[in-house]
Amino acid sequence: MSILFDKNSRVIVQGITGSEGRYHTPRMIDSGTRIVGGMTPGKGGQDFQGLPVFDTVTEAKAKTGANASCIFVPPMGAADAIMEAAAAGIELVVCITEGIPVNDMIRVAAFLKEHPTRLIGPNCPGLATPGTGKVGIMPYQFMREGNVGFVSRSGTLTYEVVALLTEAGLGQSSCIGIGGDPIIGTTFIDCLRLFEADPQTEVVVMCGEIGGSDEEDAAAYAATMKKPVVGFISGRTAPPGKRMGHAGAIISGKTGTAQGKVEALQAAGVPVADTIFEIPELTRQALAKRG
Amino acid sequence: MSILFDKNSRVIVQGITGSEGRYHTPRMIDSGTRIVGGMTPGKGGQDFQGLPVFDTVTEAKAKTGANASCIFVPPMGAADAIMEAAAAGIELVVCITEGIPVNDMIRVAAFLKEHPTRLIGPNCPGLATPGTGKVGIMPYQFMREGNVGFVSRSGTLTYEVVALLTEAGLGQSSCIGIGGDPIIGTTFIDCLRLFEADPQTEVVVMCGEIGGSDEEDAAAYAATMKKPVVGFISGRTAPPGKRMGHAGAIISGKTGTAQGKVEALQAAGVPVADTIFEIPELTRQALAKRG
Amino acid sequence: MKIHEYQAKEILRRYGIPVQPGKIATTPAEAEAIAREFGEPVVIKAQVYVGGRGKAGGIQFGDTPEQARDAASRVLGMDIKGLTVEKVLVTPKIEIQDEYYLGIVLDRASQAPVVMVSAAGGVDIEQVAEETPEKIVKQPIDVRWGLPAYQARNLLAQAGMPSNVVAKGGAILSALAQAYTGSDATLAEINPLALTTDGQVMAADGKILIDDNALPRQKEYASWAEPEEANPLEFEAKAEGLTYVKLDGDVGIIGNGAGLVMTTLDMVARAGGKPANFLDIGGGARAEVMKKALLFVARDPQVKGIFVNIFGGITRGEEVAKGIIMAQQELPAGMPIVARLSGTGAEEGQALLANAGLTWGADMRDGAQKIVAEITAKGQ
Amino acid sequence: MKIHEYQAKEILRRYGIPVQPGKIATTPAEAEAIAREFGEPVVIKAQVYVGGRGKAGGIQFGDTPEQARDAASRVLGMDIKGLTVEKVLVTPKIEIQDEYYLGIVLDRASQAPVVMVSAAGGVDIEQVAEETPEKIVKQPIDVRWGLPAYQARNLLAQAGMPSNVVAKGGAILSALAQAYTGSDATLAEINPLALTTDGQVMAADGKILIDDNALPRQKEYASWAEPEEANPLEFEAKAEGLTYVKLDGDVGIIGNGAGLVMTTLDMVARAGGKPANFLDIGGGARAEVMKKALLFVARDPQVKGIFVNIFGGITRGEEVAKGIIMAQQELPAGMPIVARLSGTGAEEGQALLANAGLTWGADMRDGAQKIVAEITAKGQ
Repeated sequence: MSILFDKNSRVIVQGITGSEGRYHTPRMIDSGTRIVGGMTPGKGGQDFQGLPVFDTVTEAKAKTGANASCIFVPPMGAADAIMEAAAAGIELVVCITEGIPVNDMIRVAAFLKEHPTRLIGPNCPGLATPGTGKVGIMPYQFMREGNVGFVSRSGTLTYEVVALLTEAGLGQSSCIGIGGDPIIGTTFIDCLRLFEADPQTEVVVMCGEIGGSDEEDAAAYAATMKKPVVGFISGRTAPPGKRMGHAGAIISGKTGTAQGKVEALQAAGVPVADTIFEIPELTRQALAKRG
Repeated sequence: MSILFDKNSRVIVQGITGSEGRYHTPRMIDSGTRIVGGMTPGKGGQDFQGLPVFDTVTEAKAKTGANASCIFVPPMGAADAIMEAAAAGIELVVCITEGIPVNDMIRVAAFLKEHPTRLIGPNCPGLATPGTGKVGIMPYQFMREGNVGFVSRSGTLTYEVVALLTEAGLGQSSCIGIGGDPIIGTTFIDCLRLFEADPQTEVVVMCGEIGGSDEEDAAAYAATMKKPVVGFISGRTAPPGKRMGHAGAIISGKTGTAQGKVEALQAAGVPVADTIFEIPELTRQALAKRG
Repeated sequence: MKIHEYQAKEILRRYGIPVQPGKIATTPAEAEAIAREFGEPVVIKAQVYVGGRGKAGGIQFGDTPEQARDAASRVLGMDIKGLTVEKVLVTPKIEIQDEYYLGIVLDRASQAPVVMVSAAGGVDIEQVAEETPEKIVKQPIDVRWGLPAYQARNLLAQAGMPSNVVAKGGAILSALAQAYTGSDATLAEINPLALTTDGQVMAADGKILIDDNALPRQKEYASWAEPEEANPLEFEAKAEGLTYVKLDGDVGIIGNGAGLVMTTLDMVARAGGKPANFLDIGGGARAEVMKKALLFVARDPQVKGIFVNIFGGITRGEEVAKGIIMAQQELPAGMPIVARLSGTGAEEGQALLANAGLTWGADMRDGAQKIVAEITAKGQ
Repeated sequence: MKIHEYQAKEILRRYGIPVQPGKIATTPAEAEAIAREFGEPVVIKAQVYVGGRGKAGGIQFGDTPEQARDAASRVLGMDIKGLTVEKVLVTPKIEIQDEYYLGIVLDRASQAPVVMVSAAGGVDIEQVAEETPEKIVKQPIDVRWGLPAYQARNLLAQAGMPSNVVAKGGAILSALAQAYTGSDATLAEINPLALTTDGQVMAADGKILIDDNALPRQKEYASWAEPEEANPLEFEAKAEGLTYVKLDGDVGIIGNGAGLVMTTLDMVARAGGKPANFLDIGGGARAEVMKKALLFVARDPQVKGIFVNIFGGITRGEEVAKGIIMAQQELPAGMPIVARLSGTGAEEGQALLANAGLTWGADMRDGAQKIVAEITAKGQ
């Protein structure tokens, strides 16, 4: 088992004919992912390396039975692409695109309240289920199948930590990069809930960073979980983020610091690694304690 | 009994300090309506003829227990006023204002799908329940309490027909002017449903006019009603409405003519008066048949 | 409110929709100069508030500036369905490979603007709608979301448009929906949406109607209003706050409330008369307004008598009567007037009319019969 | 993207929000001329990208044109939190009776813009938020509906503003929400919203931040971008597509991905070093970009050595190595560079570096320790 993505996933690539789509689609296929087609408006009827290309997601879904989508559409069209997938009834949408205007994502967030689609990202590396495949751009070669659920806000840091886990013999059930934008579809707490329910996962590693309050919210949930969670927070030496006027100060108050997040996790009984190098050991200890 | 408005209705007037509000509020009070306050932004804390005036409907509702509102706000602010009343949880909103931009009303219609408020109008004379009072601008003196439910799209035509009914000894349970705008809150079919469920009403008189397809829809429902309906359609000699381009022709097809509406009503077993002067006699016959 | 093609295209342009450049000419010489400026073959298009101008010869081509002048001289001054062409749009000619239809119109039933698209665009779109309605794809716009580009593309794809048109036309249709809302339109049409031989997709013609109720907040577009040559009285009436529609008969009709006026028309027709107009003075009208309305109706030379039918609610009978008496001094001598007053102030009004020797009807039917009889008597 | 008060007010004005007229002066003589043109007492307001200018003396009054000149000469050239005042806004003085706060800011938690209003406006609003948070009314905007005027009025009424301010301020707040969305802001603030002694309600100051991601479609506002005097490198970096933040230390840091760069900072700090900057080259960077990044970081005179930490996913190790080798020719002689490459192309990259005699780290910790050691050794 795994979360979000498994052997039944049939994936289309939105923006398959763009440079990112062209580069990453073969790599997803190599990882084992079942890519069933692509979509680029204006390129319907063409094919990309033997895959059919459609003008609309609706048509792509009807013709291929797709239930997941990976989006490489450029920033100004990406929000529209997410809504298109959701309106077409795609269950899982992974949006890799970086640089989407935040007001577009606010619209998307409201739109998704009226649609059952799960969005990962945007501005994220996507997700992978070692042994099954990946949706997105994670370097799959560093992953091994196992029982560690992994979730992180960042991209390259994810690869670092996953590589450390793999080196230490700790395989992963699923690896999720939730993305670093202010508005994202799936948060830490969502992933913790999914891992808690996943039979394959026995421990969760969660890599947060400064800003926002997702880590604090997740900590509160972690305290109630049956499975252990190991935490890491990056940005301890980063300068305090630039404040957004009075309003920014008022809305965020004192949340979002590395210190606050570490304390919230520790208070929830989550061991927090000082550097990423301690993560494998803490994970092993958590697994050992569990039984 | 009656529909929409009864002894428990507590009405506020939105736009009470404007010229229309000032003119009609005392007349509503004279009719017996329990006006509990008024609302005009910027005039909160003042009073109008002993009634408290508030800045917001929310405050007016909290302080007066209002459950109905009558709107005399000028056209450019009227849609906002309707949404304000709906958001504040007012159950019945009667909007008299004429000249609201249609795109504003489209927004209101969508907004009301998310709120349980019933809207009458806009661009309507409102409603009256003889013996209880009126909400709006109908000349109340021509009405008598009785068992005829009356519903019409137009204003002055309503007064004419109600006066004819009253003269003929046919009192009314409730009289509703639903308004002549393209987008209205309550349609003929809604009123027929309410009259069908109202114990006091024994027959319904429905005065339609050319344009739209509300009368046709209502006819289909009338065919299923237990209570008899008497119809009238004005505009038989009116020129065909100015078409709104190709799109107008495509969307409306052949609906909306007086002839089509008369035929739809007759097909549903609804007798249709040739002129308004036959309405009392047809009503009497319908009542007689009924028992 | 109607606007011309060139104005509709200006709105489309503001919303980023590809439209050929174009300029207005009111003389053949101007048309020639514009064609010279463009330096390529042009189309000369009559700007009149009426459809069917193509079939009437109101669209002509000019491959050279001289030909453009000749074409303009043929179109300018032309009569199209009773309207004289006073200005033409001069715009570079495009080579059209295929024509599509995009339209958005207010739909009462769905309480929303409805998008309609068809791959079978062009002048015969109404025939398509009638004979092969399945070729027209319709969908209401959810105003909370507008018409996102993906939804626009879905509609074009559903209508069977080719891939290139789905992509470019989707952006155009989404922008058209923004133009519709932003300009407070009740209709916005691109017909044809042209696919050119070099693969461009553009609005070759545009039609927009603007909601009269929204003109107070659409000040720029409101300033584009022009009298319609065929209906100068309607244009003037609107400016005066009256709703006036010219009809074919000889009985002038004035009432308060659209439903009542329509019923009055029906009643006059039933009494054997032919209504000359529809005039609604609205609610709460004062004597001055009534006077103005009477003088207005009398300006139609066909009018042989006037029936005033008022049910007093907010409008007061004595005000109406005063207005009639004031107007009488200025109306053509011997013009029959029958007034019927009911409701608020009816008795006072009737007394005033009786004093002034004016006819009044007991009810709407009686009034209608009286005015028809008076006109008939006068005609004999 | 930051913009100045006068630019924010220009945006507010476009959305119909009452704002005093104002003009920009860069010399005292210009300020005098503008004051003379207004013909009334004026305020001279420093235009700098930083808060707290009032307390720093950056706001001065001039009752006469001469006094305006004097005030401008005091403010122009003034240093406010490290920024030199280069231009001032000259605007007619208003008599303020009371000050309120209106703000809209992106809120991650509610995934929406949140409106905040308070009757206790003015410079001490943050103190109000801290000490008496109940005086600040907050509400997320439902983007499907925007912020209708009624809802804006409700918030102002809830915040206890007087009736006049509820009515006029409600329209202003609703317009502010439109300005927020229309300009792709992440923050839009009016503080204070001023009630003048003659009963007007207007924006006496305005602050807007524009979403960098939206600049491609906000072309006019994008053209308003100015280098921030305090951070010229950050401004330049943005133009080059790099994310650069200046810090206080001496170890230059370059990495790919914000999370990795932040972790690298942490690691350098843990190894006893002080990071000089944050620089994220993003994903898939080529040799040229890496070279540019290195030269960029080296322009900071505080930098004594540079740590490049790359985990290859889309970014390829050999490209990174090539970029470092290219840069080396142009970097100050003897500037220590430690590179750590992992993932895609790491081995090829390490080979290239070894050939060029460059130091490389086994992992992030090793690399961090090496750069700190090299800098320390060099300093001794």
